[in-house]
Amino acid sequence: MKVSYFPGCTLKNKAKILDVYARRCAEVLGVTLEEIDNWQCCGGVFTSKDEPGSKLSSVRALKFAFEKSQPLVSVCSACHNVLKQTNHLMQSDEAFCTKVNRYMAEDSAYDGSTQVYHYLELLRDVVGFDKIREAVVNPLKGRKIAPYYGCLLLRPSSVMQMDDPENPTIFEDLLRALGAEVVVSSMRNECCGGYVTMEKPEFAKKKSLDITSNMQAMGADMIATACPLCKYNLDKNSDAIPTVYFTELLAEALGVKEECDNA
Amino acid sequence: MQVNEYKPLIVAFCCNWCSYAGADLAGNNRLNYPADVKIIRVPCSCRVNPMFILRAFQRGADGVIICGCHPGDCHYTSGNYYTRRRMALLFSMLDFLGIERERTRLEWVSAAEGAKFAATMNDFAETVAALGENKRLEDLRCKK
Amino acid sequence: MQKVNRDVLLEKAAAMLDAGEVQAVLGWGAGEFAYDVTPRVFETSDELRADFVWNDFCGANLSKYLVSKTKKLEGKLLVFLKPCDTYSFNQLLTEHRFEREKVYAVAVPCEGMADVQKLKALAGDGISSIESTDSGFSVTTIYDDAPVEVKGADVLLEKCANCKSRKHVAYDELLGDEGEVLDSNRFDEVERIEAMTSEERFAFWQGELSRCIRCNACRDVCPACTCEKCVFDNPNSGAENKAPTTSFEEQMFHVIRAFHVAGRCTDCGECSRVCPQNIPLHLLNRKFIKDINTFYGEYQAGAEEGSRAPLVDYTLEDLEAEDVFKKEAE
Amino acid sequence: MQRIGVFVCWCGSNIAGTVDVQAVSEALKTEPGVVFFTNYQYMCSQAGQDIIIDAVKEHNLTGIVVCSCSPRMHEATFRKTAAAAGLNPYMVEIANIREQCSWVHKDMASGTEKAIILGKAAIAKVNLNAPLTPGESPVTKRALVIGGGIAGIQTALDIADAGFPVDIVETKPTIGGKMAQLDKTFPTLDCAACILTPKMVDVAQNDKIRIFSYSEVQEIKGFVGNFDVTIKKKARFVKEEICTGCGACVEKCPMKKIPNEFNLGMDNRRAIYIPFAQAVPKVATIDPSACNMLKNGKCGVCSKVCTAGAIDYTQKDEFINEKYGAIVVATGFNPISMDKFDEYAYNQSKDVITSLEFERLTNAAGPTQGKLLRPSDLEHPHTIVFVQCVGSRCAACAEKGKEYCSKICCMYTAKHAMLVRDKYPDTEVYVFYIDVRTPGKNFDEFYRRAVEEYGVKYIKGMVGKVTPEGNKLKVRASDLIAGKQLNIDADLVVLAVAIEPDKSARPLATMLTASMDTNDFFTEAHPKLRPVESPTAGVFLSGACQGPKDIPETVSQASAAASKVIGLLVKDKLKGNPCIASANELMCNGCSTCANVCPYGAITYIDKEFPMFDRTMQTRRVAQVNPAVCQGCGACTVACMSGAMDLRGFASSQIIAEVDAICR
Amino acid sequence: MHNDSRKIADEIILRSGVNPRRCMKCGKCSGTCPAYEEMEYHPHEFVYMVESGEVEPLLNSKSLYMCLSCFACVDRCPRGVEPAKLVEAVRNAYLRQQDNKHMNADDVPAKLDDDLPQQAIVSAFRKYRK
Repeated sequence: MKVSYFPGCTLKNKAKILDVYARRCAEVLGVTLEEIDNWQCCGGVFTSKDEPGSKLSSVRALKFAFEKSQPLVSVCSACHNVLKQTNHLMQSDEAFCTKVNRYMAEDSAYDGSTQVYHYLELLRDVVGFDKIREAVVNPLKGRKIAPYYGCLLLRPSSVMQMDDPENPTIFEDLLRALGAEVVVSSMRNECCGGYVTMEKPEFAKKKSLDITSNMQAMGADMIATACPLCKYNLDKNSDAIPTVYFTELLAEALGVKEECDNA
Repeated sequence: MQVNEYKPLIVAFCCNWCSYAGADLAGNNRLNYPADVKIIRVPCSCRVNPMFILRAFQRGADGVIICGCHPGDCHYTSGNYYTRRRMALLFSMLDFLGIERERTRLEWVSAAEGAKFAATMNDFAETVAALGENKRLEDLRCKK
Repeated sequence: MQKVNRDVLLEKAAAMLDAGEVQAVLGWGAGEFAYDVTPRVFETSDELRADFVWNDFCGANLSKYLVSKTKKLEGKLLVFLKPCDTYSFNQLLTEHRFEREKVYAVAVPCEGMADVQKLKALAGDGISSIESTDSGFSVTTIYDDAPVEVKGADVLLEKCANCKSRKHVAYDELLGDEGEVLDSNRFDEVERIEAMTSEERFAFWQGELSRCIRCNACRDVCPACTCEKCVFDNPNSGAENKAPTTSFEEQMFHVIRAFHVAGRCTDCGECSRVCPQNIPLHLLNRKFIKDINTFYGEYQAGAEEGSRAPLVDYTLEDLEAEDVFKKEAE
Repeated sequence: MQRIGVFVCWCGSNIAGTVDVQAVSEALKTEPGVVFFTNYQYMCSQAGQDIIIDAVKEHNLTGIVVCSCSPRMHEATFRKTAAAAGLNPYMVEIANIREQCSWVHKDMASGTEKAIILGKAAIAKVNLNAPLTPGESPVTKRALVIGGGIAGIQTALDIADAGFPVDIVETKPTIGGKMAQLDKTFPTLDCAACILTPKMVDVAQNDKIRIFSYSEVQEIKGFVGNFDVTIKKKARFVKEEICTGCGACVEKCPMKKIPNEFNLGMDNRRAIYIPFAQAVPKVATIDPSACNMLKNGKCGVCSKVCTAGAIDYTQKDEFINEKYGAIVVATGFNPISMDKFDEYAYNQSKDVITSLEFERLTNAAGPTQGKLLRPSDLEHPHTIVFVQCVGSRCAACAEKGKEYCSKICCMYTAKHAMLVRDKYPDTEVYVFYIDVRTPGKNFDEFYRRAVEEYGVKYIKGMVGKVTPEGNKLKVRASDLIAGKQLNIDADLVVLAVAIEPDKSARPLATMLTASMDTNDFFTEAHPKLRPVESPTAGVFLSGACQGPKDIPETVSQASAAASKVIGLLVKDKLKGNPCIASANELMCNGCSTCANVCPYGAITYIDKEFPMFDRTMQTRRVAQVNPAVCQGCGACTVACMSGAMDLRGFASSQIIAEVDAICR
Repeated sequence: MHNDSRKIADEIILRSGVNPRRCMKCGKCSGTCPAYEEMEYHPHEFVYMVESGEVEPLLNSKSLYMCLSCFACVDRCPRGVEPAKLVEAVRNAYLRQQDNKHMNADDVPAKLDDDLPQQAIVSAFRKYRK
């Protein structure tokens, strides 16, 4: 199966490894991530709907996938949030949709019918965790991992619709399929303070510490996340336990980590 | 000789439980409204068939008003909700045919609203009087 | 020109008749002229082969006849239904007007039916023959040997020119391909009248309704008018009158009739098709349909069997009668 | 042709002051049918009534028109007068020339003119009147109460007390309902079991009451006075009449790990069980999903230890048919699911509990024998946070919470907080509230006592998030009055969960043709004046099935419902209002339109044969109005296209005659 | 001045699509807000002040830049009020006025470290200037 893939700016720079693992693992699981031509940065944050200009890069990516009749997949939580929210507006807000299509002035209009998946949803809904469980060659036995969702994957829940926003299980289910022991912390959907990391680093640090110390107290020896900004914050602000990308754990379990690291 | 002042003829259908009692209350409180208004008692506003309204117009009524319990207060729980739909559609149709829309009205008057009943009737009688005689319904079929 | 031709319908009906699967067939029969095709019940395949018609003049909606015809039969009745007819079919079922088990419904796709009045207006009176061509009709009259070529699109029945749906909503068997619900402009004319002043509307309707001769054709053909006894025939109803002895019913006949079918009318357009005075009666029905859609949400009578008609339903938040005109102004 | 007498009342000067009564009676004498006319000072007086009676006899009157005050005032009086004169009471029509004429118009000329017109309309109508006799239907003198909680218990006891047999249908193995699970009751703090269990025993011992426990209502047919009900008695695999409730079977049952629903899963029961010590009926029930014998035939211990021989593994569901005159719905409530509110970590920590679970934790018969211990480690909690309005007043999204106020939470939370402080003064107790709602006798005093005497910390604000960490629950909340965000390390968090109607209510409402609101609470016949009756005749509402209620309110409504039922059952026959709808079968299309608008479910359809012109018979579906159920609103008469449906006493022809008379 | 303030408030309500009248003042938003301590005006106060037209203090408050846009208040509000969207609309109302910006490009290099992901810079620009 082939899907359209929106890597996003961070995955091309500071989080290259997140991208490499994601592509390789998808290959192993029978999915090809086809990078969108000439994609542009999503903007990093979804701002109010009266700014259609800031949503155009997302709409272009969505339309690209639509024309190839493929779902649009991203790994970065921020990209996924912006794409999904933009797509939702295109579906539900006629005035916004019209305005955006006029801006774009392309031959055909886009109406929000692309299916937008986060990589986790791709694994759950398209590949299936059972299939992943079978594909695991290197189970993460004895590893106590706390999944960390952050805000962007789950909220606003009425739009994101990934999972129950207060008690999600998608991440846990994946880690269990990889053979890990999952540590569930109710801080898994608390904000790490990501967006103020430049504005007020000491505040971001406090927020991150709240999370890492809770996860440590709950018995975790590692945190898994999908978001580069979350990883940056949690890693920078806590020496106690490391934070890793979930794709790294996936690559390890599927036995392709080393080849990725050496690539 | 006295000039005959034009007096409109107004038929008011009132539901027994709210509006008819409201009309009684207007009487108890001696609140005046024109004698042009003649009330017909029905158990519920939903008993008013559009045919009754058309019949009144045909027989020379200049205005027809239907009064019932406020939505949510119907003695029969739901009768006035049906009335609301029926009359909304009927009034819209009469307007579509070019009949003055001010000649028909639907009002919710509770048993406690004697004052509202009188005020409504005064206002309606005035409105209809200003329109003058009801000619159009009579003339609808006869092109002169 | 219809996509499925007569033979397909004929063979289907004849085979079922011969096999005894149905007892009779309700279809269209030939009349005196090429264009006066009328509803007819066929009891043998020979009758069918002789007189069964399926062409561009089969505008008649056969659903209504099921009410009386099924009662007369022990066995099943095969009926041919165009897309718009199936809406009436469902509506009648919703109202328990006939038994579904006694009917074998054969759905026929329809490309639109021709209006004889329009044809005559273009080709002249005294039509002696009509040939279907690719683009329409070749019409010969008794006054002229040279046929007149008429474009099919120019002579569509009003109801077909503004067809709301080519999708059948009920049937046992479909001949040919299924169509789709269309996005028609059927409310344009209603809107045009709404935009007039009250005086203009009055003048318009006075002009139209004053032509009415009270022949009752509109009522008699209407698939929503299947009452055991019509109020207009009932001396106790307060609305009875055949000949206009009082002016009441004369003035009110059309309003009452439209109100009686409000929320039940599927907009099959039969009333206007049969009116000998060419009164656009469908506009009254469409006004109700349009109002219902704007006031209470989209509703298509007959789209679904068993749906609750808007006039026997309500919500606590329905708009008030006085707000009707505000809503329309929007 | 009617022979009509017209009687114009002066009402002293009330009418005669503005209306020339002489002129009115003179003007009306030439109306069709009028054979007698007179006027009198007070028609409603005995002398006035005698005039009417004499006139009826003397002139063989068949109809009476009284031009007087409002029919709402004296219609009943004049109907009795007509009956006394030997006339059908429904041959009387009133022209309202006082409230709607003389009192609202000033000058004599227009008042008189209008009075004449109103008189003419009444005459025109009475010309078309027909004698009406109220329909009668027999009343089965037995009541059914659906639900065996405190509402159902109280209703049943009150009905039985009046001498009528009552059946209670309860889905659980015992009656008692939610109240049986409670510890203390507000605002008096008496123990729930102490006041409820004697009532349960009363029910069991009352020979007028039958209890169908572990049973469900399967089907309801019929109408007021004549309901026909099928009750499914689920197999409990124990012969109820033999079981002594000794509990030997329970003790020996090897299946020990079945979550105990009576203690909300906080401890375990056996596969054969008696829900609690004071259960009524006190008989064992086998849970078929847990019993090894029933699942695979391997066990049979209970049968061996039962000396009475009450165990019957072959028992089947049993169906009972019974007739009832009245049905009382008392299906009660349940707390809503907390699945969508996991910001409070209910699914993540055992120490986040609902208030009902808290009741069990403080109840002497509960899983901790009444000691307040944390479920996770059975330690004594030192800091307890109560959160109010969890899922109540929640309008954000329908599948999450309920838009209404659950009404009981403020008071039971105050009770819980107070009891904790009373028993364990070393405990810090916080209550987070949006508003404290305490309308009720001694309610606010009770809440203030919790604050002032017991030192419960009431904080205006909501808890936003609960985070389990180690053996603590980190509670983050706002204190709106201090303008602070609070972070409290709590040991126990108690959620005042919204309540909703029991899930069985909706299918039951369908069976009863009783109406419900969007929240699945039963609606009343009138929200103010008929609060314990359903709009469906013969169906009554008791307790929280109609809306959130506390115990005092539930009990008073239960007794009110019982009194309504008794009022119905004492009648041998039900006399209906004769002004009801009826269908002319010859004209009826059988289209169901009328049944769709009928708020009472009074219209049904039958297939009936009719002779045709050609002497054949034709079967048609036609409407039948049940005279015992129809209330006479007339909605059906307008919905009916063919005019087959008409309303007696307000027939179309009568109303049209009035219109004509007024417009002439 | 008062009128101006009301006008700005109405504009904020319109652009955010938030109806502050739905608020029942329960404080759950502020009870849930991870940035509460850093804020001078808290989520429920934003809602209340916009509703009452008192937006001037909000426009000039540092609280606008402390909101983490984590949407916890939006998800947990029992009335569906969406305070975070309101905070954003107030921020936009300020930033869209001429010359108003909260971040200068010149200040950015000093804030960077080797690991800072690009998205932090991009989103800061999007949030803090127009």
